Amino acid sequence: MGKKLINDPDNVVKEMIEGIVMASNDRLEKLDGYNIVLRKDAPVEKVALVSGGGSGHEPAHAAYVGQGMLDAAVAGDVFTSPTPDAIFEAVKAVDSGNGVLLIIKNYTGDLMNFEMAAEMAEAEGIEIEQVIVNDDVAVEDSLYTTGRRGVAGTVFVHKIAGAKAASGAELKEVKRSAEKVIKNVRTKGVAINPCQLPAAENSTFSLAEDEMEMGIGIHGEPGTEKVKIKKVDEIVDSLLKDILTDLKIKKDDKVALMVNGMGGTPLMELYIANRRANNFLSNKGIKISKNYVGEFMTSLEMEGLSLTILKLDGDLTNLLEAETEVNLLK
Amino acid sequence: MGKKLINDPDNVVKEMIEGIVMASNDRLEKLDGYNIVLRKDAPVEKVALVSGGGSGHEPAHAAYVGQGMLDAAVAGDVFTSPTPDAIFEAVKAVDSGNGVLLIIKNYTGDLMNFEMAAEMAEAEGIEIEQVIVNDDVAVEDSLYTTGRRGVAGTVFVHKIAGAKAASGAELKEVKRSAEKVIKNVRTKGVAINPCQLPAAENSTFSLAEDEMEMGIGIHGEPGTEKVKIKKVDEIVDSLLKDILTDLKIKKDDKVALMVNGMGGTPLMELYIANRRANNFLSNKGIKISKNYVGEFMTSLEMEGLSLTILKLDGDLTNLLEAETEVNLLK
Amino acid sequence: MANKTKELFLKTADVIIENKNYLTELDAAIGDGDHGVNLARGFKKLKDKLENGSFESRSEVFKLTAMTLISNVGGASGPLYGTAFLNISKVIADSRLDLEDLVEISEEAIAGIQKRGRAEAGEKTMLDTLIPASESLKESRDNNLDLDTALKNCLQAAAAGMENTIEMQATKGRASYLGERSIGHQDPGATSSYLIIETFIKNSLK
Amino acid sequence: MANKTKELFLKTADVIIENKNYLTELDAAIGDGDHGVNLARGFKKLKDKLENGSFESRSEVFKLTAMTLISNVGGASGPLYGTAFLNISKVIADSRLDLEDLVEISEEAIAGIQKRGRAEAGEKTMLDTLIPASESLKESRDNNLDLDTALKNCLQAAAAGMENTIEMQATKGRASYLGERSIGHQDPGATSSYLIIETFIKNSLK
Ligand SMILES: Nc1ncnc2c1ncn2[C@@H]1O[C@H](COP(=O)(O)OP(=O)(O)O)[C@@H](O)[C@H]1O
Ligand SMILES: Nc1ncnc2c1ncn2[C@@H]1O[C@H](COP(=O)(O)OP(=O)(O)O)[C@@H](O)[C@H]1O
Ligand SMILES: [Mg+2]
Ligand SMILES: [Mg+2]
Ligand SMILES: [Mg+2]
Ligand SMILES: [Mg+2]
Repeated sequence: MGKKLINDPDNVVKEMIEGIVMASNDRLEKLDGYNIVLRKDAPVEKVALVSGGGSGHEPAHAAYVGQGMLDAAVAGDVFTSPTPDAIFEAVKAVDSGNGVLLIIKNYTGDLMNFEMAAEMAEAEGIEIEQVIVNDDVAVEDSLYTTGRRGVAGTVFVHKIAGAKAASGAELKEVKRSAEKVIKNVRTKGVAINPCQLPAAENSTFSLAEDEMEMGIGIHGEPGTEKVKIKKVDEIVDSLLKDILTDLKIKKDDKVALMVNGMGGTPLMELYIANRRANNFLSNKGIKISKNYVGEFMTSLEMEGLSLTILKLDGDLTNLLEAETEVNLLK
Repeated sequence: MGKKLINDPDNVVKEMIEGIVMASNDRLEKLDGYNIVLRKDAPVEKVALVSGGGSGHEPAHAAYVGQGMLDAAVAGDVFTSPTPDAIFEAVKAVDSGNGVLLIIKNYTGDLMNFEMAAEMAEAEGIEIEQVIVNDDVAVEDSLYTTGRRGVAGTVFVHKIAGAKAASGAELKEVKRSAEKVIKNVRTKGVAINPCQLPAAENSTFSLAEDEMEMGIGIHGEPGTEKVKIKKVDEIVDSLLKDILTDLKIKKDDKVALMVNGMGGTPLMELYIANRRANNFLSNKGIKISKNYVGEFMTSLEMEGLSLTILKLDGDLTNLLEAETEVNLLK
Repeated sequence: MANKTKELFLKTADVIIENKNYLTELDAAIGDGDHGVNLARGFKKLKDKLENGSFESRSEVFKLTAMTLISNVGGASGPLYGTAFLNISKVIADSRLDLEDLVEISEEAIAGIQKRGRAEAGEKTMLDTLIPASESLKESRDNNLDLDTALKNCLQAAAAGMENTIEMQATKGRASYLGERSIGHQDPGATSSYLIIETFIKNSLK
Repeated sequence: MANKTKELFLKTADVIIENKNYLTELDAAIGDGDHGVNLARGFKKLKDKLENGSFESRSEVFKLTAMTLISNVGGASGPLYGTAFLNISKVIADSRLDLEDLVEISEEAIAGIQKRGRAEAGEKTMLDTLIPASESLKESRDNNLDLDTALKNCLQAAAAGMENTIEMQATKGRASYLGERSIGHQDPGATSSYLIIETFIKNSLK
């Protein structure tokens, strides 16, 4: 534990953002002085999409910037929401006068920082709307708590709202598409090994040789319960059961399925999990219109996976399949 | 150590191959009874490309099957070359009468098994050629040893030979393109944490809290030397120096740069390494025409990275940039 | 007054930076393990700015502190502490502060935190240190206690409040995701709030 | 004869399967940690096929063994052992084997391995067990020793050959990537070859 391929823990985000921009083969740029990634051609004459959050979730969010998805991503420190001033800078950089949609994951910190940024933008006369993604079924949803977390399902919000914005839709319509995704997407995750913040001395939680954490989020928070490690088929079944129950999916429904690695999980294991997820859904008569396997929303080097189901209709399917220059979501 | 998201260690390859095919959204299929992935439309009227090797290197090789790259990938057991009969089946399944190129990584086991398969194919009258990738500069190249290993550079061979075959070129020409890549591609890697075979009880090597292995391959073999862990910038510099010296790259040369994660490395770290690699090459006046960052040739959950440089000319650039349906190489 | 306030925040910054690992470990147990890292980042920046600036009034120092934390801490604690100090900067005078002033200041800080975070007492957050501390000041004022005793009582109330978070189940912030498993751990934000109050009180008692 | 050969290979399979972890650990030290796993997979398959088959000749059993190993072991050791047994199947008779026959058989096996793997003695491979074993048989034949003594000497030579690989630097196979660091470890393939020879000899001496 503890070894990392980095330089100074204090500079990881800045250096990473520079590396992401270089890897974009000239599609992206960094906003000077901020850990913000922009489309190089921003502002584009359309509704702009801005997302972001703490770092450590790569490829989220910077790698989702590009034609057909986000216009800007704001990176906070590792697992720490970005600050209002940075978010405000991103908004100003991408607004073409057609308004900006903020895509926020449901965490206290993110909500507050994005809200303050929205207040700043409004004060400058920028038309701004926000949606809050809360797809994690591991967390009980109740009026008296902070509600569910936003996790891997956020990527579908980026993709579909991005396609809607690219089609020339207005801010309110783009927001409506994003909200439709949020209503229809659910995720649950599991970890077999924790992660460690670059600036911290220990892992965020610890697990015995034969334990796993069910219901983990993407910030190295402990999950909902520690249980003995099981075969991945059993794990997949249990995650999907919780998701399907919550989403009220039934026979003949069409869905998109995302098998997401948490950062340290080998692809081999994701594919094995994907096999079971496909079989499980097929056995229930659920049709998988689109299947994604890889790393989409990670938690540093955590070993584990999450499953995301998005319930589709014709409209969502078209937007999901619409062109984008972001290879991960092709 | 030791926890894995799998079912029975004896079934990992078969289950994984099924998961890969499911994840292909109908582009790929599994050859019945074998751990072989084929283009669904195979055989295609062109020179066919077959690659493969031990499993545990995902996305290699199965995820590189598709228009513009491979026609079939044969998966052996974890870190174990596939057997001649399986390779022969793959060859028969994709040959359209225009001949087949075998892309082999330079390992004793792979060489012998592919060679036996080629003998079987020739005996059936199939026109067959083979190329042997040996891009790993960590290993000394000498007539009296097994020579250099084939590692991440293999992916560029798949891409460029694939593009050449897609252009309608003949077997000999496709082979020549592949050999040109092999002549111009070099890789070196490092690991900070080892990996463990699903069926084994321990890691392949062990490292102290402050150690790393320089010059690792992709089979959990120990590397060329254990050294104290350094800042990633220093690691990148050292890897690139060895590669550039060997490739004899000079100012104004054009290259493709691949920063490859070994399976357990978080993307954040790969991007930080990519930043340094870009800066290092730019400072030497070397032009990066194309930059890839991600997981391309892994070693189960090993934590580490490799850097690959492919020296480009106009011809190789065009083939590298040619269309493919494999998202990873877009 | 501005200079004394500047000194006070320099000391506070040192205390937070010294406790970076402690706060981070508390956060690792029930949150995401960055509370100490977050605050230390903000307070380090604040030290720079304070050391290189000159200030006219207490209010100015509080405002700089607020803006620096808002734009450097991030997470939940950045906007919360930032808004608290911003609210204080709006009411704090440069004259000698009496108990009545301290009550007002503490209430403003709490109001700011509640406006942003919409939490109540008993949800296992920084408010569970701050609200008892503020209540204690009010009680001391109502009972006409002298300032020194009032501050001592306030510090005791803050400490008790912080410790009481151990037994609470979190219903706000990241710790709420843990449900019942959040019980048995002291809240990191309640702890940093205690450290700030302690530094404030110890340095004004001297 | 066919049945005795079948029994012999069933025993060999058991020995390899029992030593799966041992061989794998040896391979982890200087290779990729799969030698035991690879051979055990092939020999398990062989057991199935032997148990469910009936055979006319020694040669048939050797051929089945060869084909089963070639198409189930993979890696370097699959084609090497496969080719060795295939070569033996081409020369082995059903009559009682004398020392001359054993020399021929061992030379055929080695020739097969060398044809595929292009290695020589001293490169830290299975050949470093097999070549000394074969040389010992030849010496016994030249000195007209009786079969039992010859087999005992052969086993000793094989053991010594295997142990000598510890001090060798590998120049073939995966261990060669380690350069000088390959010194000090016993070669996994030399070890599996010894186990096979040992099983063959011990069971024919009885
Ligand atoms: N809604 C809220 N109201 C008041 N305090 C809160 C609220 N949410 C979280 N906190 C405080 O913030 C602390 C966590 O801060 P920090 O770790 O810096 O941010 P994050 O949770 O975003 O990682 C918690 O310990 C808690 O005291
Ligand atoms: N060229 C060769 N000639 C003879 N034996 C070899 C050769 N290369 C490797 N070997 C033997 O094969 C053994 C390794 O087998 P195994 O682990 O099953 O295959 P792999 O190296 O492909 O993982 C080595 O220990 C060595 O004895
Ligand atoms: Mg945080
Ligand atoms: Mg192997
Ligand atoms: Mg935190
Ligand atoms: Mg091996």
